[in-house]
Amino acid sequence: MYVLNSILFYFFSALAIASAILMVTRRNIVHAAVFLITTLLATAGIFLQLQAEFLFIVQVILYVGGIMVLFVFVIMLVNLDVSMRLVQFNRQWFVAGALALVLGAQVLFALWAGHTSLRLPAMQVDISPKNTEAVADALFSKYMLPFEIASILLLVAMIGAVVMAKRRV
Amino acid sequence: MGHLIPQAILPYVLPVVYAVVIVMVLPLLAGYIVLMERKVMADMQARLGPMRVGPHGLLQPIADAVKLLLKEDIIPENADRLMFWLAPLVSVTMALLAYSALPIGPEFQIADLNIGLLFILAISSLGIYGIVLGGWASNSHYSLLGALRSAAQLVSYETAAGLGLVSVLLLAGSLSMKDIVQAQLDQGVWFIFSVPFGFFIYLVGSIAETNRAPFDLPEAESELVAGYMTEYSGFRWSLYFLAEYANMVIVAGIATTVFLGGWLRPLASFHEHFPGTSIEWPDAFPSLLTLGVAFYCLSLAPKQPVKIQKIVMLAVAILCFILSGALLGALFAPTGVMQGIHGAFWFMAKVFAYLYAFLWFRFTFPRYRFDQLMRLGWRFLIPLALVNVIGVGVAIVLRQQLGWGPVASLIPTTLATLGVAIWLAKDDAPAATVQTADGE
Amino acid sequence: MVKDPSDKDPAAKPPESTAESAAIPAKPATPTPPSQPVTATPPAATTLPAAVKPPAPAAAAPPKAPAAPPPPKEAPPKPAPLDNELVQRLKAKFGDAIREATLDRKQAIVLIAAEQLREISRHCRDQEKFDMLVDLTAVDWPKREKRFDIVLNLYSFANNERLRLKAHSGENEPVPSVYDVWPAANWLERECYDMFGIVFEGHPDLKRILMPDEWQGYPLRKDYDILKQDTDWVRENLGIESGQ
Amino acid sequence: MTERGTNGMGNVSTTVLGADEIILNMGPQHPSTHGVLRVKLKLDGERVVGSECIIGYLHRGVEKIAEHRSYQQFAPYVDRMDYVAAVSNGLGYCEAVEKLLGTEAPPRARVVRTILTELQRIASHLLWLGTHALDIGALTPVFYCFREREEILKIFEKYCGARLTTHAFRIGGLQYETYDGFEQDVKRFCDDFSQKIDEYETLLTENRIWVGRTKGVGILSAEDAIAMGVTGPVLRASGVKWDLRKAQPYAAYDLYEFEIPTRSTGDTYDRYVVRMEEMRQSRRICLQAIENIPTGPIMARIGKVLKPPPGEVYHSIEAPKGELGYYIVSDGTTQPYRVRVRPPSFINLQAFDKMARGALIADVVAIIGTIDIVLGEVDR
Repeated sequence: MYVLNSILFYFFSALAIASAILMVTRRNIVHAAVFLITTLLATAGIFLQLQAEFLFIVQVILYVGGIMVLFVFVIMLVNLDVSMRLVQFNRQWFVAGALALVLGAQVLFALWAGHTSLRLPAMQVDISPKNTEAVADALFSKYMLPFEIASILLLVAMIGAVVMAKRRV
Repeated sequence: MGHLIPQAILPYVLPVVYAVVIVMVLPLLAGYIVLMERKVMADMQARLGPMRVGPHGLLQPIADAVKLLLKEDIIPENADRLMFWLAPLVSVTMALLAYSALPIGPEFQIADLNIGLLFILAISSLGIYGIVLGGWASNSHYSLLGALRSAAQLVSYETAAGLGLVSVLLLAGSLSMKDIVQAQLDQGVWFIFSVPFGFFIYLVGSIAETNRAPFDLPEAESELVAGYMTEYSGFRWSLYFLAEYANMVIVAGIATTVFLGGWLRPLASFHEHFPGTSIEWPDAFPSLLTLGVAFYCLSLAPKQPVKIQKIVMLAVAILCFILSGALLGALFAPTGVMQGIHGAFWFMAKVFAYLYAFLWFRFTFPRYRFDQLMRLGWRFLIPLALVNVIGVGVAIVLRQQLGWGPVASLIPTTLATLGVAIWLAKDDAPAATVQTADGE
Repeated sequence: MVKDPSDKDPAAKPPESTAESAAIPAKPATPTPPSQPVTATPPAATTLPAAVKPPAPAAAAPPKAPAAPPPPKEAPPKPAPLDNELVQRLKAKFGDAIREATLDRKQAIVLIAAEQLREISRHCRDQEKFDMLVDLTAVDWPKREKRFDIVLNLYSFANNERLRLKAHSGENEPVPSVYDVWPAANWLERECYDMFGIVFEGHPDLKRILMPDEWQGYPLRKDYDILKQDTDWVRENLGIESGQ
Repeated sequence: MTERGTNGMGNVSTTVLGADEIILNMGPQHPSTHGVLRVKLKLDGERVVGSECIIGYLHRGVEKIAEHRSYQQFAPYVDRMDYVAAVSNGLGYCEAVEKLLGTEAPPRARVVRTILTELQRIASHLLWLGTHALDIGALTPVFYCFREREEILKIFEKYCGARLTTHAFRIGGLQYETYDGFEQDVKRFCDDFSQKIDEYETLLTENRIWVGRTKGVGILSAEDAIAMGVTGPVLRASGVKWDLRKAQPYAAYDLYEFEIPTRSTGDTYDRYVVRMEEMRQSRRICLQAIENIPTGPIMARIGKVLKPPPGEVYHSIEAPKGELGYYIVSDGTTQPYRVRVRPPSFINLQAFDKMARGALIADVVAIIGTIDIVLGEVDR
């Protein structure tokens, strides 16, 4: 049981990393979008492995089924050959390089210190199977207020989008 | 038999077997649904339908499959090769993946996820990628227009279908498919009767979601030739075709499980027995039905014009006899086996009944125009679904707080929803013309 | 305005009767003497409010009494000059532009000068209530010096009657277009141009309608032999060497 | 964006394009253009801004051929123009030549001609209904319509041996006596046809989607219709109560009682209702006609060789698509000097641009269907 589990884990994480790298390096934007989708699905696989089924489903529906569809729609509607011809520049490589170094240092530190201070709690054999109910209870009892605020924020954003689009139609 | 397989992968064996069975059976099933569609269409149009290949056209699906395999596989000249190859694969894998949570029998289920229904909805919503990428990759104006149209249609009708299911989940109380069916058994009534509007909304939503019947805009032959499938041919096209019919069966499966009581026998709580035996009356029905079909095939066999068709018809008759024997034998077997086989029979019967409704709509209704389709989705179906969810919520509150009976609480809310539906339908009748004042 | 008497008037329908050997009972063909003076009052009081109509010269189709000798085919009357209300009003208004008015096979034909075509048409539509241009076509008489006949068939819903305006025009003589009077003339004039080469001034978009745009020659002219083809267009577009 | 001086009636000039407008080419090979019609649509998104019909793909030069054939030899050509309503073409041509000769068909011939023409009108409307519904997406009516149409074609085949291009009439009357059992066949067809028509009505008339797809689509006002010379069901649906069979009766139409159905708004739905009602009226005429078909000769006394005296005639009948007219000029020889056919489909199609403005692509298909054109007649 444990052997198969780790095999799956390494497969998913390798898939995620590989498609992330591929995504960044693709020239064709549609290929990039597809590789982004594979990364998200790989992380969803890892959630499933941890038997956090609700998170798996939210990842799939929200990210891949919702946001990425929007991405692909926009890619299709904006005719790409015009934007392709715009001159590509990368003058900010200096800023990007600095940020990359900082991030790399943090990761290395975490790895180095990892096996001592940042030890993750031992993986429990089985998180309570009914984690959907657990998430629901937490969401609607303890965190009721933030939940409401977040939903109103989303509502405002939606109405804003509709108003902006209305004028052009 | 348990000790033969290494301990590590034992829990995975049964699901894998089920998965293999389903993936093998599905293309065959899709083929025979196509035959059923053509025969029902012919019957409704006062003609015979395919009669030449095999007796009464029974071997037509095999002929179609072979033809599609042999057809030349053309890739448009400057199409995006990777996407062109990937798109049909995506839509087929998503269609097959969604079968994993579908409970055909009490045990015959690949994985009983406790988020079963949500899982199927999520996976079938990924089917949009197959269509959109296919339209984009074939690099032709018509298919891109068709792809965008069908994507917009899928997105808007998924919300409606989803909300239709939500209203039932309030009653069922759990996302797992097995629990939903169990809830219907415990409450002694199928959810189609307790939440009729949920069923109606889901029916309309599912038709639109699989691009069928009055909503088959993307492949509207008369305008955009064949929508996103225009440039595909040969085996690639048959993948799309398989995905469409697999989606239809999934949607029918969900409806059966959620609304029509999955593998439950129609009169689940009716327990009168045959005198002296433990067989209940309704249980005998499946074997009698298959027996009847067997005799019918037997009577047809001699009338077939060609010798080979006589043989095939005889084979079909024998197959039906074996089936009815199995169903009859199952009655005396231990309850686990009996429930499995009969459950599968009832499940398939309901799925085919639901599909028959699909086909029926297809041959009676003309096609909606795209803007009418969108207006119906957003301005009629989704508001109605929301009202329906609220109605069922109110009904549950009535039942728990005020202690009204299950029936008494649901009737007023359903009537209220009906009122809202009529009011909604009245003011935005699709006849609202788009015809603006004259151009000049 | 000549009401075509061979068309039965619904109002004046005699009672139903069983088979009558001579002629179909409904035909109000009263056997009046053939030499009917042209301007007599109409025999049957028709319900139509129109002005006085010329008589129905019943001589045109005498009942074929079986006694008549074999092939008693009675030739229709020669085209007789026509002088009724409409023609007088037209003459009053347009003077010599109205060249001649005849009655051929009980249908009124008015020959007019081509230059005045648009004004006369507008007059017919507004005053004489001929509100529908039924047909506009041309006939090619190569031997005449003004070889083309432009023929306009008009119909009046109010008076339920027809009138045919004819105008003569030469080989490359443009004719005023009646598109502004009746929009129906758009494609009809394009077809006349396509088939005969008659140029209509004032037509919004005069180009070929049936034949390919680059086709040389005008097919319906009498001098355009039926076997003749625009060989280079055919070779260019269809790649067929010989004409046939 | 103004086209070159076309004041609304004009065509789409492909050079003048608005910001995001595209030219979409429909046809000549397109599943729903009823033949080889090519329509250049100028679209703003999905809305039609301008349209131009390009025709001539089926032009066979019928009028040129007429000048090289004798009067009798030209009769079969007439069937090939509106090949869906061949019998009424034949009636129009034969009556025109009879008028040129100054003779008239005997009463029995006229009544039989009326029956066959009305049956042909039903057949033509059935074909229109089937293909029109198919374009809008209803897959079933086409098979029902063809089943009924088959019965009529059987009667034609029994009478004159041909189903489609029948050449059923001769100049001066009829060639064949009606076969015995003709009345019973027509009676049987008419009896079960009324029940069949109600069947189509239940399938379509109250069908919400059908109403949604046809009401308010392709509106043509009465003034525009008359100005454009549109005739037939399209004109009657715009509110003009005019039918040649009543206004200027020919053959034996003045003997029978029938109404002229008209509607007011002139949209696709009204044209559908008008044509359905016309089918019922034609059935009524047939029933009245077979009551008493007068006995007597079926051919007028005209010689074998027809030499009409010089002169010209214009005669028109009410064909299923509209007013079908023949303008024949004779120079005294056995061959007509000029035969001009007034094609109802050709002139009705002219109104397509006015109807299609402001419609969506899906409506264009419905509008082409509702004008009921046959390209053989449009291109001649």
